[in-house]
Amino acid sequence: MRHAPNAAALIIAATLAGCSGGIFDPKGPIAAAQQELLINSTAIMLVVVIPVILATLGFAWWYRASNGRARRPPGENYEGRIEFVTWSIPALIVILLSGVIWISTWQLDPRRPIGAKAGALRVEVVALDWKWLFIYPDLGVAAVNQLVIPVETPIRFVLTSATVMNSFFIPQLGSQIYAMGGMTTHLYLLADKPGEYSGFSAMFSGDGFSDMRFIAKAVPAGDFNAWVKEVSGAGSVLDDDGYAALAKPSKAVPPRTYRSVRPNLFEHIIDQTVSGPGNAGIGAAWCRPVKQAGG
Amino acid sequence: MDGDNQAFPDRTPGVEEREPTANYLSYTVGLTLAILATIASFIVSQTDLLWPPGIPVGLVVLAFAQVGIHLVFFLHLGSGSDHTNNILALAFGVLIVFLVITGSIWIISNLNENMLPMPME
Amino acid sequence: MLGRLTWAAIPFNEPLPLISMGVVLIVILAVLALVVIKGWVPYLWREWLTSVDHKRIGVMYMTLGLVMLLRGFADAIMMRTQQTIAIGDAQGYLPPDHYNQIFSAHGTIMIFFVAMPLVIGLMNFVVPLQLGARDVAFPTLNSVSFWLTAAGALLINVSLVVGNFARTSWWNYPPLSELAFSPDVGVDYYLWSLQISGIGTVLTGVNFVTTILKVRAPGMTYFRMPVFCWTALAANMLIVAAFPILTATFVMLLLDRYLGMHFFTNDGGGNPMMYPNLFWAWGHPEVYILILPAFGVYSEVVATFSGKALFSYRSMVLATLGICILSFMVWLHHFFTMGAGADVNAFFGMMSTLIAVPTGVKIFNWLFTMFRGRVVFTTPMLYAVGFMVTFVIGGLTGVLLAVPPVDFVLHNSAFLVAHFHNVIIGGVVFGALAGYNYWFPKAFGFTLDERLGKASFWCWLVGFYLAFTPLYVLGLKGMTRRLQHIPDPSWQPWLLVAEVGAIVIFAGILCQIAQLYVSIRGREQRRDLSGDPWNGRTLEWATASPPPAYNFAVLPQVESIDAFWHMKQAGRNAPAPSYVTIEMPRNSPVGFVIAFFAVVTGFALIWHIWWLVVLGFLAAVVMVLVAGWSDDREREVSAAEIAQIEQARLGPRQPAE
Amino acid sequence: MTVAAIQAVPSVVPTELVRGRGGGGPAPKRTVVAYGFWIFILSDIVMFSGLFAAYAVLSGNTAGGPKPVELFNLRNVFIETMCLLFSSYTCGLGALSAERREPGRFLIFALFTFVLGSAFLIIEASEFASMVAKGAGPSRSAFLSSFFTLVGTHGVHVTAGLLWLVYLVAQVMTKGLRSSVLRRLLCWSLFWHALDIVWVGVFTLVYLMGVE
Ligand code: HEA
Ligand code: HEA
Ligand code: CUA
Ligand SMILES: [Cu+2]
Repeated sequence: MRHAPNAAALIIAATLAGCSGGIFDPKGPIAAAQQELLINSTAIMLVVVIPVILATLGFAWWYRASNGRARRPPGENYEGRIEFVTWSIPALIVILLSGVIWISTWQLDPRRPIGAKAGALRVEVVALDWKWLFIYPDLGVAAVNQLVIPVETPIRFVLTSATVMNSFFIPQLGSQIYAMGGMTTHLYLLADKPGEYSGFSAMFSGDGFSDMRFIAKAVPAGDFNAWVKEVSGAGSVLDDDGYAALAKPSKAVPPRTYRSVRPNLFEHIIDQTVSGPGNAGIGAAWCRPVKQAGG
Repeated sequence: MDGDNQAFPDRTPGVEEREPTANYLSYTVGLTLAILATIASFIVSQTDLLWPPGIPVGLVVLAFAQVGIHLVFFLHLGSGSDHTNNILALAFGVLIVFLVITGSIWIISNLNENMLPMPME
Repeated sequence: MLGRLTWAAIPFNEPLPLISMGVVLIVILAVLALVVIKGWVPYLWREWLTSVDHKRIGVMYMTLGLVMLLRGFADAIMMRTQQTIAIGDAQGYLPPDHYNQIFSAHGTIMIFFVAMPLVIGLMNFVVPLQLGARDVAFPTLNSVSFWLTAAGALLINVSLVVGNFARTSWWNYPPLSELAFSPDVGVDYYLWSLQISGIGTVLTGVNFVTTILKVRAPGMTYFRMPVFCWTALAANMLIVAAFPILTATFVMLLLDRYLGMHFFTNDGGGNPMMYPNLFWAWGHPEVYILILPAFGVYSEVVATFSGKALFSYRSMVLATLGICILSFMVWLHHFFTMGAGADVNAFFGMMSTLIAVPTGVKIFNWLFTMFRGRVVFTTPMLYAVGFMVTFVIGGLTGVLLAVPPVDFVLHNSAFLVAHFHNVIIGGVVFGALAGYNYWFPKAFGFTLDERLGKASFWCWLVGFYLAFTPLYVLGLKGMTRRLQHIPDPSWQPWLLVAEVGAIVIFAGILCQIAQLYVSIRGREQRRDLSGDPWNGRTLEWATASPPPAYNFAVLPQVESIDAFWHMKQAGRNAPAPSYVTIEMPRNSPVGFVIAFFAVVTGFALIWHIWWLVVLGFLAAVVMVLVAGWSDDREREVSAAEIAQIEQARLGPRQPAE
Repeated sequence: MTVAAIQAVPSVVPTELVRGRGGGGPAPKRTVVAYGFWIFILSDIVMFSGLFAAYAVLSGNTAGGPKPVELFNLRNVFIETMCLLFSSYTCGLGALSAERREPGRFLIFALFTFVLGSAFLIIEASEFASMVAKGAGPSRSAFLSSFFTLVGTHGVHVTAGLLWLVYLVAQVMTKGLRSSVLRRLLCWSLFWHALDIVWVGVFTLVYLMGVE
C-alpha cells in the first residue's frame, strides 16, 4: 500500500516510455534528472490525492440519502481534531515539496555548468523568423535548423533572438529557455547517447511557428570533428549580407550550413536588434537594460 | 415591524448621518507637517547631509512619512465610527502595491543580471 | 474620413469567415425582426436593458457568458479538428493566419467573456440575496459594469467581420504584439475590447466589495456571512487589486502602438520582459478570481445536499483569505523559463505550492461535510462531486508545473494546456453549471429538468476526460501548444480521442439546451411555490421565487450562520407583518448608452477614425455628466403596494395565527 | 415556512454583539458612497503601481538619449509640489465649509483649489513642452516613455479632478449644499487628496531619486 502512489506513477511513466521521443525518453543527464523529479513529485502528491479521490467517491456513495445503513450520529461535527489534520496533511506535503523545489532548482539551474570531463562547447543560438541559427564561434561555422553536437560534451548554449520571443527546447535533452531580442540567455545541456532528437520553439512566434523545428544530432566526438571539417570545406559564408538575407521571414526552412561566419555575429545581432531595424551600428550608446533606477 | 427594528433602523437609502470630521486646525497642522516633510526630502536629495549611499532610503522613509501625514490629517483615516474597514482596505492595497513594485523590480533586475553576456562561473 | 477602414477589411475572398459572418448576421437580424414584430422592444428596454436590478443583471451576465461559451466552443472544435487532420505533411483546413486568430480568440473569449461573466453573473444574482440586502451598493453602476462587459464582447465579435482578430495568443506578448510585428488591427481589437470590459470589471469589484462590507442585513456579522459571500468578497478584492495592473499594462502597450513609445519594444531601450511580468501579476490572481466564487458555489451546494452545515466554516474563511493573499505572490511561475536565477525561481515555485495548503483544506472540508451527511444526488451535487475528483488532478498537475525544473520541460506544452482546462472546466465551468442548476429555480420560479441536467453532467465529465487526458500524454511526449499542424504522425490516435472528447462535450451542451427548452415548456408543472425547493440554508431561499424587486419585504434579522436554516428550525409563528415604504433604485439607461458610445469609441480607435473617437468619447462623457447631475434616482414602493404584492404571493400559505 | 419564518425570529439582537463587527445592518448611504469611492481610489493607486514599476525598471534605459539629470528641474518640481499641497489644504477647508453648510466660503476655497491645481498643470505642461522641444519626447527612449506616461497619467488625473470640481461647483450653485451634492463633494475631496499621495511617490521616485 505504501508503494501504491509510486507504482501508479511508474505505471504512467511506463506507458509513456514505451514510445520514443518526449521527456520520458531522456538522452542526457538534465532530462533524466527532470524525468525523475517529475515522477517523484507526482508520487509525493499522489500520497494524498489518491486517498482524497477515493474518499470523495466513497463518502458520496456511502452517505447517499437512500442508504439507511450509514451511521449519522446527531450532534455537532467534531471539528477541532479533524481541522488540525486537514491543515497539517497538505502542509506536510508542501514542506516536503518545498525542499525538493529548493534543492532541484539550484541543481538544475539552466546556467549551471555541467561537470563533465570535457570542456564545454559554446554554441550561439539565434531565433529568427521562423528558423534557428546555430553559430559555433570557436569553430567558425554555422548551421540553420540543424544542430550537431558531440556526445558526452557539455554544450554551453548562449541564446538571443533577432525577432520576437521564442523558446529553445529539445525535450529529450532537458530544460528549455527563452530567446529574446537584445538579451542573452544561457543554458547548459549534455547528450549522453548518440541519436537524432527533435527540437523546436516552444513559444508561439507568429505564422511560421509550427515549422520552426530542427534536428539536434548528437554524434561521437570523432564524427563531430569530421562534420565540422566537412562543413567548413563547403557552402557559403555567413557575412553581413548573408545574414541580412537569412534574417528575412521564411517558413519551413530546410537545414543548411555555412562554412564560415563573420566574427562577432552574435554580438552584432544583439546590437542590431536593440537599435531597431535598419539601424545597425548606430546603437553604440544603447544601454543594456541592466542598470536600474534606485528604489 | 418598526418597533422591532429600533436597534437597526433601516438606514440605507438617503438617510443622513454626519460624521464628525476634522477642523481647521487639523488641516493646518497637516499642511505644516507635509511642507516640512517635502522640504526635508528636497534637502536630503540635494545635499550631503545624509550619508550619500543612504539617500534613497532616506527619501523613501520621508515619502512614507508624508503619505502618513496625508492619510491622517487630510483623509482623516482612523477617526470616525467605522474606520476599521477603511484601514483594512488600505492595508490590503498597500500590500498589493508593495508586492507589485518590489516584486517587479526584484524579478526584472534578477533577469537582467542573468542576461549579461558573461554567464556565472 | 474612415481612417484605416476600407472594404478590404471585410474578408470577401475567404469563404469560411464570410459564411459564418453571413449566418451570424442572419441570425441577429432574425432575432431583431422577431423582437420588433412581436412588439417586445418596449418590454425589453424597460425591464431588461435599463434594469438596475441585481437579479436581472445577474441573469444578463449569465446569458452573455453562455452565449459566448458557444462562440468559444466553436473555436475549440475548429482547433481540435485542425489538429486531428493537419498531421505530417497535411496542412488541414485552417492556414496559420486563421488558426492563430482562432486560438487567440478562444483563449481571450473564454477567460474574459465566458468565465468572468459566469462568475460575476452568479455573484450578482446571489450575493445581495444571501446578504439579506435589497440590492448592491451602487445599482446603476452595476448596470454600467454589465454593459461595458457586453461592449467588450461585442467589439471582439465585430473583429470576426470587420478586419481580423489578434494572432498573438491570449497573452499578447510583445514584441510580437508590437506594431513592428503585428501592424494590423487584430491586436488593437484585443486591447480595446479588454480595456473597455476591464473598466466594467473594476467597477464590479468596487461595487461588490462595498456591498459585502457595508450593506448586509442587520445582525449579519462577518462570521455569519454565507461562504459564497466570503469567496465573492475575496474574488472582488482580487478584481480591485489585479485588474488595474492589466489596465496599466495595456495602456503601455497601446502607447507603444499608437504613439511610438518604447515600453516593450526590442529597440529604444524597451524591455519586453516587463510585459509578461505585469501581465501575470494580473493573470495569476485572475485564475483565482475565477475559481474562488466557484469554490463558494460548491460550499453552498455540498452543504445543502448533504443536509448538514458546512464542515469548519472557520477554516473555509481562513483558507479563502489565504488564497486571496497568496495569489499575489506566485506570478513568476508562468515564466520560469525566461531565465531568472535559481533563487527567484525557487522562491516563486515554493510560494506556488503553498497555495495547495488552503486549497487542500477546502477539499477536505467538503469531504467532511459529506461525511455522515445525507447526500442527495441532484445535478448541482453531481457537479460538486465531479469537481472534487477532477480538480485535485488538475491541482496536482499545477503543483507539478510549480516545480521549476519540471516546468522547464513542460512549459507551453500540451500538458500545460491540459492542466488549465482541467482546473477551469473541472473547477470554474462545473461550478458555474452547478450554480446555474442550483439557483435557476430561484431566478425563474421553476425548476430545471433533472434527467437532462444529469445527462449533460455525464457528457461534460466524460467529454472532459476524453478531451484532455490525451493532452497530458502528448505534452509528456513533447507536443508544444499552439501548433497549426502536427509534426509527429504517431500522435494521431491521441488527437483523435481528444476530438471525440470535444464532441462528447458538445453533446453535453445539446443536453443543456434541451434541458432549458424542456423546462421552459413544462414550467407550469415545475413551478416552485415554496421559494425553497432544495431545503436551503441561506437567506436567498427565504424569499419568493422569483424574488420581488426589493428581495425582502422586511429585512431579515440574522442571528447565526446558515440564517435561514436556523429560522426554519426556530419556526415560530409570525406576528402579522407590517410593511413600510421602501426606496428602490429607478431603472436607468445610463449603462446602455455609455456602453454604446464605448463601442463606437473603441471601434473608431481601432480603425484610426479620429473624429469619431472624439465624438464618441465626448458623448459618453456627456452621458456621465447628465447621470451625475440627477438626484432623482430612487422610486418609492409604498407599504400598501408591498402588502399587496406579498399578500398575493403568500396569502394562502400564510401560517395560521 | 418561508418568509413567515423570518418574521418569526425575535429581532432584538444585542447591540454590543454586532457593533464593530459589521452586524449593524446596512450602513448609511454616505458611508457606503465614501467607502465605495475609497475602494475605487485604492484600485486607481494599484494602477499607478503598475506605472511606477515600469518606471523603476525602465528609467535606466535611455537608449543613448538624455538622462534624468539632464532633464529635471527641481525648482519647478518644488513649486509644483507646493501647489498641490496648498490645494489639498484649501480642498480640505472647502470640504469643511461645505459640511458646515457655508456655501460662500466653500466657493472661495474651491476657487483657490482650482487656481492652485491649474498652476500645477501649467508648470507641468510647460515642462513637458520644453522636453519635447529638446528632442526628449516620449518616443525617444524607454526611460522617457515611462516618465511621460507616469507623470502624464497623474497630470490627466489632476485635469479630470479640476473639471470635476467645476462640475460640482455648478451643482452647488444650482442646487445648494444638499446631501446628494455633499456626498459627491466628499468623493471629490478623497480623489484630490489621493492625487497628492500619488504625487509624493512621483516626486520622490522620479525626480529626487532621478537627479541625486
Ligand atoms: C481556475 C484556474 C486555475 C487554477 C485554480 C489553477 C491552480 C493552480 N495552478 Fe494553474 N494555470 C491556469 C489556471 C489555473 N491554475 C491557467 C489558465 C494557466 C495557463 C495560462 C496560459 O499559459 O495560457 C495556468 C498555468 C499554471 C502554471 C504555469 C505553467 C507554465 O506556463 O509553464 C503553473 C506553474 O506553477 C500553475 C500552477 C498552479 C498551481 C500550483 C495551482 C494551485 O492553485 C492548485 C492547488 C490545488 C491542489 C493542489 C489540489 C487540491 C489539494 C489537495 C488535495 C491537498 C493536497 C495536495 C498537495 C499538498 C499537493 N498553473
Ligand atoms: C474559461 C476558459 C476555457 C474553457 C472553458 C475552454 C474550453 C475548451 N478549450 Fe480551451 N483554452 C483556454 C481557455 C478555455 N478553454 C485558454 C486560455 C487557451 C489558451 C489560448 C492561447 O494559447 O492563447 C485555450 C486553448 C485551447 C486549445 C489550444 C491548444 C493549443 O494551444 O494547441 C484547445 C485545443 O484543443 C482548446 C480546447 C478547448 C476545448 C475542447 C474546450 C471545451 O471544453 C469547450 C467547452 C465549451 C462548451 C462545451 C460550450 C458549452 C456551452 C454551453 C454549456 C451553453 C449552454 C447554453 C445554455 C444553457 C443557454 N483550448
Ligand atoms: Cu531577457 Cu534581458
Ligand atoms: Cu498561475
